[in-house]
Amino acid sequence: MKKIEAIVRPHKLDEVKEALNSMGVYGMTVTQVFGCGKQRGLTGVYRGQEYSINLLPKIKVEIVVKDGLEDGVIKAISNVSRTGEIGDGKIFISTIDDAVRIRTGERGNEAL
Amino acid sequence: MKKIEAIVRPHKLDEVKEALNSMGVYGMTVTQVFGCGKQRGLTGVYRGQEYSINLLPKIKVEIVVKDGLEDGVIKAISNVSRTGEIGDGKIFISTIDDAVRIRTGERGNEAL
Amino acid sequence: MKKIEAIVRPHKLDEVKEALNSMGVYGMTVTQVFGCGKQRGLTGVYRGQEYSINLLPKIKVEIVVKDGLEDGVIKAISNVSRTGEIGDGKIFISTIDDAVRIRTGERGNEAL
Amino acid sequence: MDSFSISELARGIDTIWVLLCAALVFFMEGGFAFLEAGFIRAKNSLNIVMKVFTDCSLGMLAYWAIGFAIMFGLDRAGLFGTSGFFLDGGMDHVQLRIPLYAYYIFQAAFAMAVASIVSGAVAERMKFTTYMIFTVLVTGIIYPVSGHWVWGADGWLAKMGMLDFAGSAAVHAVGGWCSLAAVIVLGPRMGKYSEDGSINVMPAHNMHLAFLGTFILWFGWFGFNPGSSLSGLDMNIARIALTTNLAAAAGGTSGALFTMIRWGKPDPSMAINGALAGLAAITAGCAYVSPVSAVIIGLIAGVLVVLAVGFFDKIKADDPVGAIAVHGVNGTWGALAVGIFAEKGGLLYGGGLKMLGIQALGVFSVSIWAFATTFIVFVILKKTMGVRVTPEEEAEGLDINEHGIPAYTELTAPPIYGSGHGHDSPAGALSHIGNMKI
Amino acid sequence: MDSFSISELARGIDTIWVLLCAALVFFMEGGFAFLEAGFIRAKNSLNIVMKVFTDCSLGMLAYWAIGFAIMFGLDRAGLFGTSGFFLDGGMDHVQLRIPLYAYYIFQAAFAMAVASIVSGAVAERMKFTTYMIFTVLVTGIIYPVSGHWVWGADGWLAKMGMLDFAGSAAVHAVGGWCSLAAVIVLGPRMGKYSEDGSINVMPAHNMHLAFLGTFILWFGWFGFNPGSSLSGLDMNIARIALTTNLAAAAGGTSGALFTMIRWGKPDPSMAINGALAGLAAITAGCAYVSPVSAVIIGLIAGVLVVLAVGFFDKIKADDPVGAIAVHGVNGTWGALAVGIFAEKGGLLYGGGLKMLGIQALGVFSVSIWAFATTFIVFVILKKTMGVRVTPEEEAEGLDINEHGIPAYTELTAPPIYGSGHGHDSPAGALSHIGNMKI
Amino acid sequence: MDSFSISELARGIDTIWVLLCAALVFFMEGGFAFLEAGFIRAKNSLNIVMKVFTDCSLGMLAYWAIGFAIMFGLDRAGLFGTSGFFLDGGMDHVQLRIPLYAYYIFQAAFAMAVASIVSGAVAERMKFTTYMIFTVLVTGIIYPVSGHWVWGADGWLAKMGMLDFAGSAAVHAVGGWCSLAAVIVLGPRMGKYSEDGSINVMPAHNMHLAFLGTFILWFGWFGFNPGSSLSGLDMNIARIALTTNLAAAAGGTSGALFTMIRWGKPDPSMAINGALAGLAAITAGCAYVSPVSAVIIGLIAGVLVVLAVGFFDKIKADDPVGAIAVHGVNGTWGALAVGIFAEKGGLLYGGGLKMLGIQALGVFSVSIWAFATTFIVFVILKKTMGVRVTPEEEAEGLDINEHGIPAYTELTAPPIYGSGHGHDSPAGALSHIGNMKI
Ligand SMILES: Nc1ncnc2c1ncn2[C@@H]1O[C@H](COP(=O)(O)OP(=O)(O)O)[C@@H](O)[C@H]1O
Ligand SMILES: Nc1ncnc2c1ncn2[C@@H]1O[C@H](COP(=O)(O)OP(=O)(O)O)[C@@H](O)[C@H]1O
Ligand SMILES: Nc1ncnc2c1ncn2[C@@H]1O[C@H](COP(=O)(O)OP(=O)(O)O)[C@@H](O)[C@H]1O
Repeated sequence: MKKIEAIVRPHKLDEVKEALNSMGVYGMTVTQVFGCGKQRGLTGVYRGQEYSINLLPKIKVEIVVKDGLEDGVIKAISNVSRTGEIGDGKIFISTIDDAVRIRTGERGNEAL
Repeated sequence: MKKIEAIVRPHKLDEVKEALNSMGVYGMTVTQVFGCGKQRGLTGVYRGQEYSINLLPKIKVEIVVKDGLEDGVIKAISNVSRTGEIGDGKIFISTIDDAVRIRTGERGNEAL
Repeated sequence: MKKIEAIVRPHKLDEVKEALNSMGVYGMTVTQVFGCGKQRGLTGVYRGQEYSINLLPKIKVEIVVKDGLEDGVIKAISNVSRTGEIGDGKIFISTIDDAVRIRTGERGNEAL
Repeated sequence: MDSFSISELARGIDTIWVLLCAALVFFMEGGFAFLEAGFIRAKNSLNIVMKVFTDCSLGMLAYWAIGFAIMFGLDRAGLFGTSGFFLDGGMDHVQLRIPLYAYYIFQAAFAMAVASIVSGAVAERMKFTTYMIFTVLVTGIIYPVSGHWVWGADGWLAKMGMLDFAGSAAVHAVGGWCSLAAVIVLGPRMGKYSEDGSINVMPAHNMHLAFLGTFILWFGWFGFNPGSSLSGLDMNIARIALTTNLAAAAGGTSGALFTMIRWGKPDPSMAINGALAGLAAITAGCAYVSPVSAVIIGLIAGVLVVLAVGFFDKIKADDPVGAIAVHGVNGTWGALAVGIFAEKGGLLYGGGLKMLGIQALGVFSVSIWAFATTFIVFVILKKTMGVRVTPEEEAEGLDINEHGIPAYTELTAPPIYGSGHGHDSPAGALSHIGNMKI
Repeated sequence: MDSFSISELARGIDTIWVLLCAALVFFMEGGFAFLEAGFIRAKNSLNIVMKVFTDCSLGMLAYWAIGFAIMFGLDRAGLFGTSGFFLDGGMDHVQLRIPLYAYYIFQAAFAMAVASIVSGAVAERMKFTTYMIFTVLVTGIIYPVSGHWVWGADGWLAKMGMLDFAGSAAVHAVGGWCSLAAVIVLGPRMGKYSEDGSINVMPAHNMHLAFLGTFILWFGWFGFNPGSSLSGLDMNIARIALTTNLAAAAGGTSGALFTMIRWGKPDPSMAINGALAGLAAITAGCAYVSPVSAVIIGLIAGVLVVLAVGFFDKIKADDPVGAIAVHGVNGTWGALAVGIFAEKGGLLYGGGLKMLGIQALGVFSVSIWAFATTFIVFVILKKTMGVRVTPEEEAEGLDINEHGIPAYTELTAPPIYGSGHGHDSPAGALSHIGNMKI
Repeated sequence: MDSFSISELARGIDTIWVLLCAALVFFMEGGFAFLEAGFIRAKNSLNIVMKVFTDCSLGMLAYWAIGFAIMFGLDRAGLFGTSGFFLDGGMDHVQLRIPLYAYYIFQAAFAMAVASIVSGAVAERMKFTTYMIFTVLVTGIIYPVSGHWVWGADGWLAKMGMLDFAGSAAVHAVGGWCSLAAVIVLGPRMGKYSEDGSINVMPAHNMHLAFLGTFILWFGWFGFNPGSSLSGLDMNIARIALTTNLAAAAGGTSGALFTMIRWGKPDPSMAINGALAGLAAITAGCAYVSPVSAVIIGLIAGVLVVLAVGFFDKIKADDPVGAIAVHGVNGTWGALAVGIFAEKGGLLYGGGLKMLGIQALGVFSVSIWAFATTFIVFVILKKTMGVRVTPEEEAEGLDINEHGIPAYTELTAPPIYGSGHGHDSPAGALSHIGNMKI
């Protein structure tokens, strides 16, 4: 099994979700995170002092799929999340050893 | 070392924690997440418009344990988290290469 | 590629970030989490009842780097995060199979 | 320009005074709403504000349709009024300098307050539709009947000489003991008491909301007590404003200090309850006692409320906001305190036990009435439409289930608090806090 | 001590009454700010409070410099006033018992209210600098001109006998129809309407803020309507306070019940809008109708507002807070209701259609004026400085872009709500909620 | 019905006026609490509300026990009062139409305000128990002594003819300069100033709370200034209400515009401070200056406050809410402004420098007194019980350490703001915002 962790712009969440649903992927876990990368943040002025918001709000979407499905998921997420501007986000892929569905106790691919 | 990531119902957090403590596992990291899976969300009406809350609040509990302990942890979490209704959650297991205790610099199993 | 997950005290975030930047690492993702470990929480009294805050606020910093860079990152984080008191945090290292930069579609080390 | 008679001017002074005080007392509904919302968990906090809002809307209509008539209409046997439904005549026996409509508005705000006191005690578990029924009953019948006894023309307690200037008994004790009955029938919130008998802490989700409610309530009490003079020409209003504020200040001070002495830290939620307890307690006697007595009454109220919160928790009468302790216990204390501290007739002023006896009889009678009727009503409602949401709804929160939307849709609410079994924390844990770094 | 004449006393009574009512009406600005901020998304909620604050600051100055003169100055052809700029003389024709300055303060709070009504409708997308210009225009010219027609010495509608006691037409309808024009020129918020025509829900980010605004507004209405008597010696103020409150209570009740019947749950946002609709509707007739009529007017308002919110959403006039439905529709309804329910001259009291006709002409005229001038102003502003922030700024939020700081810097705001395409949820989904455990 | 004499009516009018204004001024405590809580970080925001609440409770008792007597009791050498402790007689020399108790309540709210001004400046680091001592001292002695000079019977500044109608000097300058002394002894918050001298931004955690406080404060000022007439028969109250509001509006406008011109965006926190600065500045002169002068005073105040905030930050006097800039600087400016703009005796009205000199001497004297006594008190408290929490407590937050509970237990508070070293952000960074997508 593979875990796909995609870090995307917050307002892209709906589109990501719909893209995944439309390819039959329903299970996912979403976390609010803050990120920096090439995109260095923005500068504000508050009470006369400049300050930088250098950690920008992002959304992390985690999807665990059975081996082989990861490329489709990556493509789907990339397509809807791309604006071409810095800050579009990253996707990381890693290996999951096992999965459990708590409700039934099923394990492995059955549990997804 | 193994990382166990359990995604459970928010109100099960206390029980999960106690179950782990009672088997001697104290170290854990908890994150508030939103999830969807088989459980498709609920529908509300606001100002006359239907809307769906399709990402439901969940709790992610991450526990890193030394190899071999994972099955006990999985069983403990599953037991207390199961209600039998859709939405009970998932557990994902993956491999951790190394761990560091920042306070002392210990590494590997010592660090857990 | 390696993923470094560091769980540190909230008020250390700035220093961690600066330490990483000063070694040329800019990409990172930050999550607010709650943790317990050796540090068992604190006890308060509210309306005459004792209660324990046993999940303390922590910050999780995730950094994906190309193989070989992980030790530098670990050292940098450890140095600034260490106070010597219980609760300084942990660092977990795991393997990432692949990475994608959404903006350009680059993969692997190019994407970091 | 027109020319006016002296009595027209007097009427004008009294009317603007009562209307502006009515505005202040009305605003207290916002105070109840936010005090209660702040004290409970986020997932039920919109529901409680909607309940208080129902007191203002549906409750005001019920008091207009029937409550006011039962309270101030022509007396039947000292027990209830019988005329003036829908404010449609039948109030000629009420001798007032101000217009009847102004009197109604001022009184309506008191009726809503009684309902809103109860709303806090039943928070986090009572069904909204059932609450609507209860609001109609409490503003339309339960409060007006005992209110008639104390304040109605020829009410039996009024005739005995009971003194309850702005309603420690008629409003606060009634609201507080209604709350106790309701809480007993409803049962505690899921998870509040463990099977082993230990009490779990469910901390206030937003103390700023709770303090907002408190400041609004205190502000509104400038209308509640002084406005009950019904006249801006009664120079006693200055004393009333003074004793009211001193008792509140004293209650807030003793609530904070008592928790500080007892548990090491001044508990903001008890400082709040202390000030409100002082206010509830001085409400009967504000027009009759000296400033020093007001301070004493308030200081005692601030300690009483802390003890009472602990007591009701111990007997598992789960009251998330302390309504029983604040309004029930201290409304009762305030009614009795008149018998002790009243400059005319009080025990300490050589009046012997007579007045204290009447006060005790009075507050006892209205409290029993409030408790008993609410108990019966709740039992009937429980057997018919049900008083409590389902366990699933309670776990998920009343807001999303009863109104389709939570209070906060964007601000996250994670459960950072453990179940807080007080008993398994070592007593000395507090002393470690200084060493901890988060 | 000094001695006073009867007329000095009368003057004093009226002056303190009007000043205290002015304070209440001023406080309504806080009500607008928090009602609107609560109803919209967190990322734009500071911007809207700043806009309301601009109404209070810049708007008050504009009304002082020109608005008050145009509204109450010496009449030119029944259309506008021409004297009294900067409150510097020229107001001798205004015959008042209270000092002119007190009159100004009371009136200024009304002018700000009109601007603040509009601020809600244009929320989440209108540029701050352009809004500053608009505030000056609406408080300085647009509102004062039509206000002159209704309330000015020799205003043409005043001379025809139009009755609009505290401004259902002059304030609320004007504010509401200005809002519609503004919204049409601005266009809807990004993402509010999908390409397939479906309406997406953007839920209130903080209902406690919205209720706080509501309680403040209702409280402030104790000044808005009764204070419009300009005299504490006019005993009609008691009736005005009564009808005002009953209409609010009735509107809140019917708004809640109507949504409960229609969609299964009482919608707190509609209970709020219902009460405010009742208030907007009774504002014209509060001094002229009976309590029962006030309840009927309010009950209708509470239903009307729910229907109107749906209607304006359907025609894609995106109004995040329901300003058009509350103030436009119900201000209009309230002005017409006088023609139906007024005890002197109303249709139901044998007055025939004459008064109703005048009322209709009046509210129609001021509404057209408000709509047309705002439309033109917005078109011009759009062509010149722009009325709308860039799409990027809208996506990120106006707070950070226009003010450099968000409303909440530490409380997180994740997007837990999906885009909520109402159409793809099975109709029966609601019935499943009872089974769910989160 | 009773019949009344003219003087009884006059007394009634004045009494209800003062009591209702006292209610408004009391409510300002809620304003201070939320303004300050909103401006600081969440982890310390409950502590500051508790401190303001302590001003209302313990502070009110201290002013009752000793403060009022020292301020208004029988004069000793023009320096302080000596009679009337516990409001127990000894006030016959005070010639008032209103009851003494009403006068006390009104004055008590002013004393609390002084303490609450200081609470903001010392936020996020001062120990709660030490603050309790300080509150007693400032409401019981420090403020009353200088208050006696300005307003006491035979106070030395009063006898010289100093004009300070509602307390720009006696209340605001005193509170502001007490704050500066306190801040100097306390030192800045951990992390506010970097070792390299750069200033780090600690943004307001909840701007809605801050605006709520602001609207309440502005609302309360309708009581603060007009109520200081102590009579509803003094027709100058209309002018007072007008000048007060115009100055607030002008200050809010210039604060917003000045930041917009200087840094590209109108800063809401400075718009707030600007309006409050306008209010603090007009408080001395509200009864003596023309509306146009009030606007000028306010416009200047709104700019002054922005400059002053920058100045105090530069000298590392860390004042999280701008109390020194608002109350100290603009209270001083307001007292001086009387000497310039007073219609009788002001520099611009041909009065020469005499009045300006007296005003300068007056505000200078009370400011020195306030600064010096607070400095000494803080140094003694520092040496004895300590004025500051431990670094660990400061890092974790005062709420959890001093009260055992945070303000928000369910709404999370992540540190999304970096340390914001102003100096390492390229100056042009602002221009990029338009291109960014989050
Ligand atoms: N090396 C990394 N490790 C962890 N997270 C990263 C890393 N690089 C980027 N991210 C995450 O991805 C987000 C987008 O990265 P960014 O560099 O702004 O995008 P882009 O590569 O398209 O310019 C960041 O805000 C951060 O959350
Ligand atoms: N494939 C997946 N990848 C990541 N998270 C998942 C996946 N499937 C489920 N989840 C998480 O688990 C939670 C419970 O899943 P759900 O399907 O509702 O439970 P069940 O399988 O018991 O019916 C979801 O809300 C989501 O957070
Ligand atoms: N085994 C573990 N699995 C996951 N997270 C852990 C584990 N152990 C510790 N943590 C995380 O690290 C944080 C610090 O751990 P703690 O034991 O308090 O530190 P230390 O080891 O320095 O005493 C915890 O709050 C928790 O978030």
